[in-house]
Amino acid sequence: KESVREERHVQTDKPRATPVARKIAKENKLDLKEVVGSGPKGRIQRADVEKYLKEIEVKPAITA
Amino acid sequence: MDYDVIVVGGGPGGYTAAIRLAELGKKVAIVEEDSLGGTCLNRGCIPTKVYAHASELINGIKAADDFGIVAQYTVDTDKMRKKKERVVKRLVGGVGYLMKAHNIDVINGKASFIDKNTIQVDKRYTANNFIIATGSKTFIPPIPGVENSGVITSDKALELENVPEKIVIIGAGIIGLEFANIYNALGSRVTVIEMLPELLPMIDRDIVEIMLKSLRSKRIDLHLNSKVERIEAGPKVVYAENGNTNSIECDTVLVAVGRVANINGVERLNLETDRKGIRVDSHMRTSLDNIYAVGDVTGGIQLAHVAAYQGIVAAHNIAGEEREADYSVVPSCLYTEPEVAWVGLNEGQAREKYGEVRIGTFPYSALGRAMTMGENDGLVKIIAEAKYNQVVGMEIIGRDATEIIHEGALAIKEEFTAEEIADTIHAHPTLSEGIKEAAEDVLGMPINKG
Amino acid sequence: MDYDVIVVGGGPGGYTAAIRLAELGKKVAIVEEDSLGGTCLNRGCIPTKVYAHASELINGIKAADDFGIVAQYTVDTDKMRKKKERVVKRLVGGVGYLMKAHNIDVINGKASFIDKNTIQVDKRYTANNFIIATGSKTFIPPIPGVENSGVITSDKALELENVPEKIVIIGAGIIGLEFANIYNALGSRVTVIEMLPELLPMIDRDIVEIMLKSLRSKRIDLHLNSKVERIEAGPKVVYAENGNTNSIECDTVLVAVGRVANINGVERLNLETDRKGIRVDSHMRTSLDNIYAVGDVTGGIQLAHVAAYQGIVAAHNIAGEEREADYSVVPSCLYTEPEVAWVGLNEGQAREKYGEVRIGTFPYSALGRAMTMGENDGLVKIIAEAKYNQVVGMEIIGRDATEIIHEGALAIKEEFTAEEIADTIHAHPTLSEGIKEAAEDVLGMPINKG
Ligand SMILES: Cc1cc2nc3c(=O)[nH]c(=O)nc-3n(C[C@H](O)[C@H](O)[C@H](O)COP(=O)(O)OP(=O)(O)OC[C@H]3O[C@@H](n4cnc5c(N)ncnc54)[C@H](O)[C@@H]3O)c2cc1C
Ligand SMILES: Cc1cc2nc3c(=O)[nH]c(=O)nc-3n(C[C@H](O)[C@H](O)[C@H](O)COP(=O)(O)OP(=O)(O)OC[C@H]3O[C@@H](n4cnc5c(N)ncnc54)[C@H](O)[C@@H]3O)c2cc1C
Repeated sequence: KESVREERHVQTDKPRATPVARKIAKENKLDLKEVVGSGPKGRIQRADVEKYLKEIEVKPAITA
Repeated sequence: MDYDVIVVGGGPGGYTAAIRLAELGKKVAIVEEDSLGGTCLNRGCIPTKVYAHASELINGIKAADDFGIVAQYTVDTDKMRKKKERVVKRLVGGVGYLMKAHNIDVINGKASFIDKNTIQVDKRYTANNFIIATGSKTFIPPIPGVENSGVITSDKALELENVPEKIVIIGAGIIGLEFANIYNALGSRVTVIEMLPELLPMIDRDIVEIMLKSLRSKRIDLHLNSKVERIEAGPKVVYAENGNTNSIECDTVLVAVGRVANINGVERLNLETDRKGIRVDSHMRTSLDNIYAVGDVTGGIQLAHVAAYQGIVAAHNIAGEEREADYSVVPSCLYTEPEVAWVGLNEGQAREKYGEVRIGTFPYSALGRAMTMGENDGLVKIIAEAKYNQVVGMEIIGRDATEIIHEGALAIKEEFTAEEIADTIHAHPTLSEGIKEAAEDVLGMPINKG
Repeated sequence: MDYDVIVVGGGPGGYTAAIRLAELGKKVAIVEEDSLGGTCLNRGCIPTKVYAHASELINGIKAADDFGIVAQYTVDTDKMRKKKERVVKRLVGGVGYLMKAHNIDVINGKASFIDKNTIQVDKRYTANNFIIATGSKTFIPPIPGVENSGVITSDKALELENVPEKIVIIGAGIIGLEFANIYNALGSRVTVIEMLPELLPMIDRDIVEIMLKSLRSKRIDLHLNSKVERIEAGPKVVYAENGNTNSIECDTVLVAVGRVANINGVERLNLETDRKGIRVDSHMRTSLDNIYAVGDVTGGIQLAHVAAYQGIVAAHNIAGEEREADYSVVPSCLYTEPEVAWVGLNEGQAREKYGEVRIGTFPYSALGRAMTMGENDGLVKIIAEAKYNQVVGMEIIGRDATEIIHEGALAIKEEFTAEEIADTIHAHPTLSEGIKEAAEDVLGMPINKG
């Protein structure tokens, strides 16, 4: 049987995120598409969202 | 109005809704004409599982010899029934206690609707909203002779008045098979007659094969594609199998061909119904705005946990939230030996929905924990769609299937790919390792499978 | 070079690594001086679980009376041991078959390293990479008299030559408690002596309380805070409990105070080691670049599934990927009656890491399925951090704890909040419902809890 394991990213139609990551994103009205997932197969973890939130806090969106 | 909400029927659908409504701040009453807990606690899930466990103990004693434990036993059915009664009593008492703890008034008696805000029991009670949770009762098919003595339903069977030497069970659904397992353990010669050409058509054949093998090894006779034509005195069951008429004499005939919605006391409301029961939308709302219905009376999936889930959905909707019932992840269980459990899509349904699928399996016969228990008959099967390896179905036959299936329920609910299961460390030695191995098999990298 | 990789040691760490390496296209050999499967299959996980299941059957027979099943039994320990031998033989044969199926050469004999690319067994073999998976052996503490006759280790206990009338077990760790459970079922009078002031310090006291109650009800004597000073002929165990010296005469003393890394044949490599074993980084790499070590020999968490997991991590790293071992979600199991299982953080650890936490519990005594089995002693406990209700730990004591804990493993691994568990329909009646109820308790909206 041929291996079909995808070691890096599993790209699905919507961002793959853990439930907590989704919850934090929702509370902060954040689009998960902007967040890079560090979890297995690119899954967005809590730490990724928290890191992202800290980053945009540090450098407010002056470009907007 | 006397109450915010009155719930009619104290089974799992009704009592769960009542508790959640109280938790949401509503003033609630529940009407029950018989005993709190409904079919489930009094005549369904719970009593059958007491006997299923007793059967497991008996079969354990029989199998213990292989482990060097030489045992003799006798069965005292009076004592067994009394154990059942104690368990039921305790659980029913527990529901009563929960009602009290949540300040829910329990009204004893049969409710009849007067209008959409009023019911009559001992007297009239009014409420803004109602939840109808009146459940179901055994369907008695129009078979000539079904009223003969010796012909019983599950209600009667649970009284366990005696252990018939020979029993014929009409219907190989979940209830029929569970009783077949119980009577077999108790020593009856069991025959099961089923109209459909296939056993358990909702699950895949590789799982069913193992069930068929188990029935054969227990000498439970199964006649598929067989229609009971009449029941003669004796009783003697006359049935047509693939066109040929046969008959079996026995001591007891158990009719287990299904259950029908219990729409009784609701007539005046003129609610929309269909062939199966009271019609509801995805919010559990009936054709009358302020009236909801949940559980078996809606004729949907007739399981206690579905009734309870619908009760929760209805409660939140009455409290002003918008919740829709979602039946895509409902585990189903068959408490025979081996147990069977399934959730999500079967292989055929998955192919239909996703086109290509990937299947991963792992047999109990290769699981260390199963071997230490002498439980070699079993199989874990994972159905994944092929694009992302997303897990869309799981089927398990074997010891503890009804417990470990919940890993599948979580995985399907949260849209796991097979990788997430495979990458989660599973304790050794456990039966749950079979799920991990099956996930690795989906990915083409099994460890303990040759 | 003769091989891409040679694995030294055929236990779960070694054989799992070998299979995965073969699946990744490597040319692999495995060296085993004794029997494939290592401690786990031959002298550990598997044999203990055969006896644990036999114990469950015996305790089942004792409890069957309550269900109306009146049974007598006798135990034939020869036959019981033979059952164990059959199961072990079949599993060891299975590992041999897997080696063949993956074209892995099995080299019988003791490996000694000559240099970082060469080992000596019957002859010399060379490889680019090595995985050291030589496991562990029983630690014999320097107690005066430990060499006396009648003093045994788990290896000997598994031979089950007789059932001592009185046994003293030194050490109330997992192995000690599992044997206490087994000997108790077989009819021995069991005393357990533990140096630590607390039983099972890695889990929360509410779970341990139930274990303590169960030990008492089985009349297993537990002496905490007790240090064995010497073992006199008899044997007679002399110990100091809270400063007072006591002694117990018995037939057998089982020493179960821990296991030490088996670093043997590796001397010439001069690998960095610490007090516990061979030092490895998160990639499972030793101080020598091409040499990896996995499992008990690294002195980490001494569990078979951790060894296997590390084997997988090492295999992928050797194949050129970058994988780091992550031990945040490792289920631990105790196969006593009731079973105990835990995963993630305990309450104290969670408080330390997250500050505020929310606890949800549900007792088996309120679970329908537990009642139908007469299994009322048990508790499900969920530990969530308070900010998002993220599930960070789960502890279960009670029947099937070792299976249903995997719902916790998945939930913690995939960063579930309590909502995801609560919103997943759980089948009724199951023990897993206790997990759902505990999740609802975290959220402050329990259904079946008063
Ligand atoms: C033998 C058997 C075994 C089963 N095993 C399982 C199992 O293992 N797992 C599982 O999930 N499901 C099982 N089921 C199905 C399960 O029992 C039902 O799905 C469940 O009980 C449905 O719950 P409910 O609340 O809708 O109705 P019920 O449990 O049927 O409760 C309805 C209640 O309403 C009361 N009532 C009706 N009309 C009125 C009225 N007008 N006024 C006042 N009170 C009224 C009735 O007295 C009853 O108490 C089993 C069923 C049977 C028969
Ligand atoms: C009584 C008992 C019960 C246990 N129960 C459980 C349980 O239920 N669950 C659980 O997860 N864990 C359990 N464990 C622990 C588990 O057995 C170990 O964690 C596991 O076996 C470690 O695997 P390993 O591959 O690191 O080493 P091992 O299984 O110890 O295998 C090492 C192998 O290497 C071989 N070897 C050593 N040196 C050499 C050499 N120089 N050349 C060739 N071969 C060599 C040995 O012969 C051995 O076969 C139990 C342990 C014991 C003692």
